[in-house]
This record gives sequence, structure tokens and C-alpha cells, in this order.
Amino acid sequence: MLRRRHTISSTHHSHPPVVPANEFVADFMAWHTKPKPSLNKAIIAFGLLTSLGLIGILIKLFTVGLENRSDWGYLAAITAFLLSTAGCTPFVVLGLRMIKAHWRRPIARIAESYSLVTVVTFSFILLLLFLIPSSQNRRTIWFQNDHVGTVGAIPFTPHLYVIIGILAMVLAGLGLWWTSLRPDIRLVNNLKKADKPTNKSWVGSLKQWRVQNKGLAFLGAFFFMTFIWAITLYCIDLCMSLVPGWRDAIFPVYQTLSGIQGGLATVILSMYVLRRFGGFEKYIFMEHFWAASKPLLATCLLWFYFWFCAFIIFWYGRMPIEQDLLQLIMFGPYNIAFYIAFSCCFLLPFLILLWNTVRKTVWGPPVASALIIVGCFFDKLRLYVSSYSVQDDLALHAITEIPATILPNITDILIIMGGFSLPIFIMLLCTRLFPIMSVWEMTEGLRLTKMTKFLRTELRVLGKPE
Amino acid sequence: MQERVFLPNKQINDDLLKGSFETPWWYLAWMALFAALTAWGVFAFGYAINKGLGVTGLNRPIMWGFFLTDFIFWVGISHAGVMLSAILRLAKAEWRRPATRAAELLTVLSLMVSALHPIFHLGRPWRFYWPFPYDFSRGIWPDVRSPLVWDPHAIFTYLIGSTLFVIIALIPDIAVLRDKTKGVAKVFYGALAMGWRGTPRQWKIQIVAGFLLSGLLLPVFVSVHSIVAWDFAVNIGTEGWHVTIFAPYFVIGAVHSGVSGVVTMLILLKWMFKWDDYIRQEHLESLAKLLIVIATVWFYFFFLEFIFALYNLEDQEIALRELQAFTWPYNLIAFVFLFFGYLIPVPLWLFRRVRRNWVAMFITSIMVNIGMWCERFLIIVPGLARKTNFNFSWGSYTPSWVEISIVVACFSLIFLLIMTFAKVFPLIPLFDIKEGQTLSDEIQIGKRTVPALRVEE
Amino acid sequence: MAQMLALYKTAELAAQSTEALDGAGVTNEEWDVLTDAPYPEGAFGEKDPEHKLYVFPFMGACIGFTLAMIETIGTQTAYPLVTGGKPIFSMPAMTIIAYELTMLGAIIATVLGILFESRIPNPFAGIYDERITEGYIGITIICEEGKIESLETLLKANGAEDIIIEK
Amino acid sequence: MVQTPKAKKWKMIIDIDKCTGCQACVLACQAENNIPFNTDALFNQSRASEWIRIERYWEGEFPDVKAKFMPVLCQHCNNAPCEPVCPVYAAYHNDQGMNVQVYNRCIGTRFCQNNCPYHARFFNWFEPYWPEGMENQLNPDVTVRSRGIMEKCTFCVQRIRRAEIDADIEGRANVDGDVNPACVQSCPSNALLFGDSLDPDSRISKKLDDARKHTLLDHLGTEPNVIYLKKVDEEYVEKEAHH
Repeated sequence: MLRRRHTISSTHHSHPPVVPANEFVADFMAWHTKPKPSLNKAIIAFGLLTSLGLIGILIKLFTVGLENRSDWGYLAAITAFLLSTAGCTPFVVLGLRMIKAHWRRPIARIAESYSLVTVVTFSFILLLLFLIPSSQNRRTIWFQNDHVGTVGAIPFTPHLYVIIGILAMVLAGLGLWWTSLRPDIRLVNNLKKADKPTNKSWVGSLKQWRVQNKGLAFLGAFFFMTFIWAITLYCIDLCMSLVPGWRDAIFPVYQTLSGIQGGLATVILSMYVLRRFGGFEKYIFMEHFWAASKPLLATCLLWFYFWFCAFIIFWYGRMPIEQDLLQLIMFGPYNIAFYIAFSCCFLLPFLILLWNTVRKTVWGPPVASALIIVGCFFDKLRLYVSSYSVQDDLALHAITEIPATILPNITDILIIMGGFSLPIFIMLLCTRLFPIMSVWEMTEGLRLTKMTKFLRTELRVLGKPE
Repeated sequence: MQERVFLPNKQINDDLLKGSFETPWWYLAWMALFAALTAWGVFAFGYAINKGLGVTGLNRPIMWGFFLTDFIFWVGISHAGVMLSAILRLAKAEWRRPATRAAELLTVLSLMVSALHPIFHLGRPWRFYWPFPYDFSRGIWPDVRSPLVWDPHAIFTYLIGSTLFVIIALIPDIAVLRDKTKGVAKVFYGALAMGWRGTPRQWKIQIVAGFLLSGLLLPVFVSVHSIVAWDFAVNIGTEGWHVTIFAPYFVIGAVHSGVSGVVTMLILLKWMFKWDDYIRQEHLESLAKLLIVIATVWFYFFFLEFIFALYNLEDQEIALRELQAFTWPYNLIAFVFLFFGYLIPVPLWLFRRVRRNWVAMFITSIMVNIGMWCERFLIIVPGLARKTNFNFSWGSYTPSWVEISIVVACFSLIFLLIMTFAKVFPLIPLFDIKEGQTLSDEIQIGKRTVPALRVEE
Repeated sequence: MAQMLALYKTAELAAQSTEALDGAGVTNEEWDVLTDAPYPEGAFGEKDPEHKLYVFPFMGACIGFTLAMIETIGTQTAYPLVTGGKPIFSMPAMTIIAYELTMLGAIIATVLGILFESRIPNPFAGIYDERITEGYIGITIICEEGKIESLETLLKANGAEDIIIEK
Repeated sequence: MVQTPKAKKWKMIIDIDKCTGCQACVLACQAENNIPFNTDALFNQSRASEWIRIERYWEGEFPDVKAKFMPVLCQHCNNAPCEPVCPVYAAYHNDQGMNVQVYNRCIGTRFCQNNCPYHARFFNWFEPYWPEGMENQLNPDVTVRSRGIMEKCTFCVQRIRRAEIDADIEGRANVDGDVNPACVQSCPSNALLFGDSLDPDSRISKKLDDARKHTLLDHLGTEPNVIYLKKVDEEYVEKEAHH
């Protein structure tokens, strides 16, 4: 009788059991050291797709060359897409680290590993920079327009500064990844009885842990800044300043936000894949998706908000240039892409995540995330392809006429395919080579969690070290 | 480090209800002072109604001045409440507990006061209700395309919402007052408590309601200041206003000044009511950390706004920035805005010693709000002073005694309202504090005990 | 039917005696707990209270949205004046007003829902004691007059400080 | 909305080349439209209200300095920025292409003035006042605006209506030149020209395709109904000739 009452009373706490830390380590290492053969197959498949994309780029390079900017809109779009999905994932985890959210732990490593993708993305950006005009006599944030003589001229704008900005972001990401990886590498080596030079560099002394903690905090802050700055530069210099008269102060913020949204979606999807195919039901469960779904919902709302902020001003202002812009990037030649982006970045995810019952499932957030990824791609499409197709005329700082729609040709399709499979390929490689779950963070988390009997119910206790 | 204090519930009641049961002489003295200032403001407004807005310093082209500056300022302050209590509630941040009610109260009161400003500002204040769709008899309607019609919708939605939010969260504390008072007061509180008993059901609903209302109020809170921003940003007629980033820039600025306002208020409460056990350094520190982030994001937005406005290097824009940055007295205001609003407080907050120091935080938080007031002024007036492309009718502006006294009156009205509220209701939610004590726990790791939290998903 | 209210100094004792009550076959429908602060659900072994609070905001939102549509469309049709070359039905402007009124409806409905779901206002809520807000835990029981003595002894045995009975 | 028998679209053409900056239009407007006197005090407070004003710009350095005059009045834009921001429809567009202000409806938010790029709207800061006796010269066809509301150039709408009524009485349609706003009527150098642009054989529709034609701040896309004709600068013409 008593027991029955007790079980009833504790039904509404759907706590999964707290696994002892060492048990988890054993579990994970067993999984990590002998991966499934299907993993290798997948790696090969996606590797092929990725290389197809690279081949596409080469073909374009040798057939049409770099003369005409409008040929390369799709590469720019896919690069932006990679930058604001894979590129922004580390931001998600460092934000969660900052507020000491426990549910970040299983996904921390995945998120950080995505900074490897940015390394490849960077090379695309280098290629694109050949297409970007210098900002001399051009109205951009570099203040190089006609009024400025040789006196106020800044050399190598914008190319040099874009490179610096994005390089800083890449390095910060790699640093973040490596710093949090070291303890786990040592763990793997111990397991494999492998004697690697890294063993000497990491022994796990208290001092080293303290340094690692501080280092993660510092690199986190650094990445935060560089990441915002990199996105800002990219979306201004490789998109906005190509359209004369497009002056939209919120655009960088909007792109950063869409980056954070894409990053979060990427993390959630990877989390789902890891749970589904990696078989980590014991460590990744509904609570994680539930917790992740709330910020995701917030980003969806913010996406609409930032979009609307720009839209209402242009719509109300009714200046000719504003009308042209609305045509160019929203309701004109790329309206289909825009409508897809709108519904996939805001409308549908919002309608899905609105319901707590859906948020509290393992499948709900991933579905929304998948939609968001698609939406993010089309969003970049309508922004970049359109702005790359504009013929710029330095004399009058306005759009002369709205260019026609540019549809992807075969090489573009190859590039898009490659672009989509690139992050997957790299992540699969990571899974193969490094521990894909941050073991030390997981164990720390498990140590800080316990179940306690409170009066007649059972509660989970989470430690929050200051 | 969190220093945990455990107190018996009875003592919590006695401490936090101090305000309602004892009234020191200085308290009444302050209230009298504020009441007098407010009365003076009322007189000034009456004078303006009687003589016409000519008695203000407004002119062509500066048609909007102190009143709207103050309007934006108070709307901004009103964003403290939801920002803190809602976001921190949703994030389940423990340190929110003593701050929520104060923040929400600040929201409600400052929003009420800010809603008065457009009326001061109208040419014919006795027709303030005309933007509402009420006129069925004559079939004359407002123009829904006007931002000034969006404004009342947003502000009243926010006002009603946050007021209900405060009331709902008050019910359990009113029940405590009901049990502690006698006679008429008991009847009064008893009526307000609506027969609250504290059954598990009622508590559960109370908690769920907290989350639900927070979730509903957050989007409203963003929209309110955005719409206030659009009052300016839809303008193509005024230099420096037609900027797409205005809405989020205003919102984050509002949060910046609002949270600082809450810090000021909390410190004052601690000093006034000796609530050292409830408002502790850990709360101060967390608020300061939050402020660093907010302020930095705000500064990034400001940077974008400035760069994007200026980079075309159009003569009119240059003239505007020149006025803002180099022309007396605007350059002084700009200096105050930059240094008080960001450059002095934020670097100071980086030091743990400052974050945990009451006096330092008090001063810095007030500095922020002075800076933010100047920011609003610098957005409105210089833009209008360099309004048209033809420099033939550029102008300048100095406020008259009427405007100054009305602004001062609004500040004192806020203080008056807060002090009155503090006499009737507790400014720190009792049950929230008690719950915090029930849920706090510890985890032993080796030799160290880590402060922990009992959670129920 | 009689009502009785037992007051306990500590939550532990209260939890103990609810357990005892369950043992004595008094169900959760008959006994209830009164506290001065929220406790984790099921702390006293009470059933998870059912509620439909989440329905209210959606109903309210629908009402609000309808009102907004009536206002915006109505005013613009009833008074079709061209301003600034904007269309008579300006969707973006209507969106903003619709949004605000939708939220307003949702919030008001939610608050009504809260009052309804927590069963207030209710002046005749039942037996109560002022010590509860001072930290005492109260356990109320509704039972036949006959049972009173047995229950009283049971509650006393589990450390009830004071027991109030209303016939 | 004002219903008129025949569709009209009023336009004004201002020939800057003819303008001598004599301020006659300003004065005429003042007298016609019951605008209170602009005292020194009002000018010093920069609160003077001139529905049409002559903007004077100096060009070049002394001694060879040029004065340039530009009469600016409400441009009666087709996409008037001042209209949609009014919460109470006090400013709206009537079917004769004019941007009209409803004094009784105005509540004095002054938003329209902020959003007018031409700075052509005026606020009544005080109750209007005329010296003893001067109130007898007020125009009975024009409202005296009370304090706290906006006002602006109306293209002398009272004259337009009067002309229409007279035409009705005489049982004829309005002919070109029936209607002349005070400023146009009083311009000694005929720099101002007013008329119905829908009437193909009116003087104004003939001048509409003048090579010197331009509108103020056309990058804002407000489509003004007041059209300016460029100044003919002899020196510049010579320079061009030499090239």
C-alpha cells in the first residue's frame, strides 16, 4: 500500500537513473575503441560526396573563371550557410558553459568539433575574396567613398580585414576544441596502452585542470568576440556592400542570430544522431532535448523579430532604394527562397516548438532543427545569390535594375551537395578519431548529480560550483 | 561563493513585512518631499495646458524634446521587471528570488508614469483618447498605420500584463499579511487574498503561472520598446532616425538601464529595511555579471548604429554627428552618455571587489541611468536640430522650467509610488525566499561541499 | 461531515502522518496539506493536481486576434482614407496591432485561468489557521463525525502540535 | 472625402530663375490664411510660421557673392511622409492630389512635422493673437487655428472651393486661371504658376516637360506636386559653351 502511494507520487518526476561516473567512462570507451563497421561505410560515402563538391568548384574555376561575380553566388551562399551552422556551434556550448548549464555536457565536444569544419570553410572564403571589389570609392563600413581622398584611405579594404577576422575565429575555435580535448586523448591513450607525446603534456594535475578551466573560459570569451566580428565582416563585405545603397544596420545582428540558431539546430541534430545511432540513451535523454528546445524557440522568435525590424523600416520609408531592396532580397526574383526561409526558420519551428508536449519529446526538437537547417540554407540563398547578381555602378549609389533569377547549374548543384555533406563527413571522422563525448565534462556532471529522498518524494540534486 | 542563510519562516515574515508594520519618521519625511515635488509638476502641467506648449522650450524644428526623452527613459526602466523576473524565472536562476518583485514593481510603476508623458507632450492633452477606436457615433477612426496607434496598444498590453503578473505573485504574501493583521486591515487583505490557503494545488498553479506569464510577457516586452523605437525609425524626414537597428538597440538599451535601476532599488531597499540576510552580495555580483553582458551587447549595437549611419559620409549626417560630438552643450552630454553609460561602469564591474561592494554598485548603477537618459536625449534632439537637408532651418533647444519641473515631478512620483507600495505590500516575495530554502541542498565531493539545488523537471 | 485541521511544526512530521493516513485508508481526496511555501510535488505523497491551465492562453489568444482583426480591418474599411500612398489594407501595420492584442488576450485569459485553477476567490475555502503562514504545516481532513477520535489519536501519535475540529 | 464634379490634380511650378526673393508671397499668404503676426520674439524662438518661406543661400566669397532664393511651401507629396504617421487621420490625401490638414481632428502630436523632409508644417504654440483692431482683417473663409494643433499650406483650398462654387453658379466648368493661391497671385515676377495638371490645355501642363524641371529631395520618392525649374546660371552656360 505505502509503496504504491510512493510510486504514484513520484511518477511525475521522470528522472532517468544517475549513472556512476566510472561506469560511464567504461561504457563510452568501449564504444569508442571499437566503432561499428557502418561508421566507416558512412565516412567513405560522405567523403565521396564532399569531394564531388570540391570537384564542382574546380570545374567552375576552369570553365567560367573568376571574371563574373554572378557565377559564384551559390558558393557564397553555401559558404555563408556553413559559417552560420557549423561555424557557430562552438558558441552554443560556450554560452551554456558560462551559465553553468548541466545539459551542455553530452554535446559540448560535438559542438566544439565543428570548428574543424570552419577550417575548410575558410578556404572557400579565401576563394570568394577574389570576387569581392575593393572598397575604394564604395560606400561601405570602411569609409572609403568618394569624399575620402588618399588621406583617409585604408589599404587592402576589405579583403585583409575579412581574412584576419575569420582567421581569428577559426583559431579560437580550434583552441577551444583542443583545450577541452586533451584530457580525453590522454584517457584514450591510456586505454590503448599507446605511448603518445601528448601523454607527457597532460597528466591531469590539479594545476593543469585549473589552467584548463581558465583557458576554456578565456578562449570562450575570445571566440565569442571573434565569432560575432567574423560574421559581421562576412555578411557586410561579402554580401551587403555588393548591393549599392543597401544600408541596413541590423543585418549583421540578424546574420549573427541566424548563425546562433543554425548552430543550435546543428547541435540538436547531432545530439539526436548520437543518441539514435551511437546508442547513448542512458546519457542523452529527453531532458537534454527539452532544455535545448527552449533557446531554439527563442532564436526562432528573434529571427522573425530581426527580419521584421528591417522590413517594417523599409516598407514604411518607401524610398525608391528601399522598395528596390525589398524586391531584390525578399519579394522579387528570389521570393520562393525567401518564403521557404521564412517558414522554415520561423513559422514551422515556432508552431512545432510552441507546444510543451512536443518540446518534451526526443523527436520534436530534432524535427524543428532539421527545418531550421533547411530554412537557413534558403535564407543565405536569397541573400547571397541575389546580391552577387547585382551589377554595381559606383556613380549612383543605388540599384539600377533588379537582376533576373539565377538558377543553379550542374556545378552549383555539385557544390551545394558537397557543402551539405562536408560537415557530416568531418564529424564522422571526428567520431572515429577522437572521443565524441567530452568524457571529463560528463564525469564532472555525473559527480555533481545525485538522487535524494525528500520527505515522501525523490528529487534530483544538481551541484552548482561557483 | 554563495553564502547560504537559513532562517525560520516566522522570522522571514517579520523581516520582510517590516515595511508594512513600522513607519520611521524619515520615511514619511521623504514621502512628503516627493509629494510636494509631484504637486509642483502638476501645477507646471496645468500651466502648460492653459497657456499652450509655447511655455516649453520646444520650437521648430525641435518639436520633440524633454517629454519624449523622459518617456523613452521610463519605458526603458520598465523593461527591468520582465527582463529579470521572466528571463531568470525561465532560466531557473536561484539568485532571482529577492529581486523579482522589486523588478516587476518597477516595471508597473515606471510604465504608468511613462504613459503620462505623451499626454504632457500633446498639443491638446484633453484629447489624448482620440487615438483609440471609440468613436462609433461619428464614425471617425484612428489610422492603424500610425506608430502612435501601435504605441498605446503595446504599452497598455504591457501595463495590464505586468500588473496582473505582480498581483498574481502577490496573493500568497497577501495571505500572510491577512493572518498577521487585525481589524480593518485584516478585512482589506482578506479580500485581496481571496481565500488563499496554500494547498498543493494552489502552489503548483502559482509556480506554473509564474513560468506561463513570464513566457507570455517576454515577447510583449520586446515589442513595446521596439514600437517606441519605430516612432522614430519610420521617419524619413529626420536625420539619423531612419535606422533599421533602432528597435533592438532601444530594447537592449532599455534592459541596460532597467537592470541598473533594479540594482539601485535593491541596494536602497537593503539600506532602508536592513534586509542584509535577503539581499546579499551574491545577488549583487550576479546582477553585475548580467549587466556586463547586457552593456556590451548594447555597446555593440550602438557601434553598429553609429557606423552605419555615418559611413555614407553625407554632409547632413556629418553635420549631425559633428553637433552630437563637438558642439557645446551636446558634446558634454555625449561625453556623459559614453562614459557614464559604458566606459566607466563596465570596466569597474570586471573587478570582483567592485561587484561585491554596495556603495560602488549603487553609484555605478545610477551613473548608467544618467548615461542612458543622455543617450535618449542625444537620439531625439540633435537629429531634429539637423532635421532638413536645407540648413536654412536648423535649430537648437533649451528646455524651459516647465519641462524640467515635469521631468523632476515624474522622478519623484515614481519614488512616491514605490514607497507607498512598500507600505502596503512586501517588496520581496516571502514564499519565493522560503521555497529557495526548501530547495537548497549540498553535494559532497571529496573535502569540498558544493552548493546544490533540488530540481523537479 | 466534520473538518479537522492538524498543525505540525516540521514538514517531516506532516509527511509522516500523511503516510500514516494513507495507511489508515484515508485517501488523498479526504486529506489535504496547507503550507506557507511551495514544496516539491508529491513531497507529502499527495496526488499530482490535474489542471488545464495551458488551454486558457490559446483561447485568449484567439479572442484577442479576432478583436485585432475587427479593429484593423473595420477601421480601414469604415474610413478608407489614403495616407502616404500606403495601401488601404496595410498588412505590416495590422500585424503589429494583431500581435499586441493577441498577447493581451492570452495574458488576461491566463490570469483568469490561474484564478479558476487555484479555486480562488473562495471565501468559504474551509478550515484554516493563521499559524500556517508562520511555518506550521497544516493537514486538513474531511471525515464523518464518528471517525474524529480515531483520526485525532492517529495524528497526535504522529506529532501533531494542535488539532482544530469543526463539526 | 471632398467630392468634386471633375477630377482635378493641382500642381504648382516655381521658377527659381524668376524668383527675386521679394517675400511678397510670404506676406500674401500671411494675410490670406489668418496666420498671426510673426513678431521678433517668435523669430528669436524660431517659432515663426510662414506657410511659404524664401530660403536664402549665399554662394561664393565676398565680393563676388551670389544670393540664391528658393521659395519652399508644402510640397503636397503624393507619397506624403507626414500623412501615415498621424494617429487620427488629421493629415490625409484628398482626391485632387492635395495633402490636407483637418484642424479639428489634430491633437498635436507633431509627428507629421518630424516626418516632413521639407519642414513645411507649423505648430500653434500659443493661442493666436492680433493687435486691437487687426482682427477685423481676418479672412472669413479661413479657420483661425487654436493653440496646440498643426497647420500648413493648403494651396489656398478656400479659393479653389470658391472658384468651383462660382463656376457651378454660372453653370460652367472651371477654366485655367480661375484659381490662384495668394502667393501665386501676388508674385510680381510670375515665378509661381498654379493649375490643374489633368487639364491638357492649362498653362501648367504645357510647362510640365520643361528641361529645367526638378523636384526637391526626389531621392526620398515623395513625388511632390510642387515642381521647381532650375536657375539659369549665365557663367555656367558660358563655361559649357567654351567646352
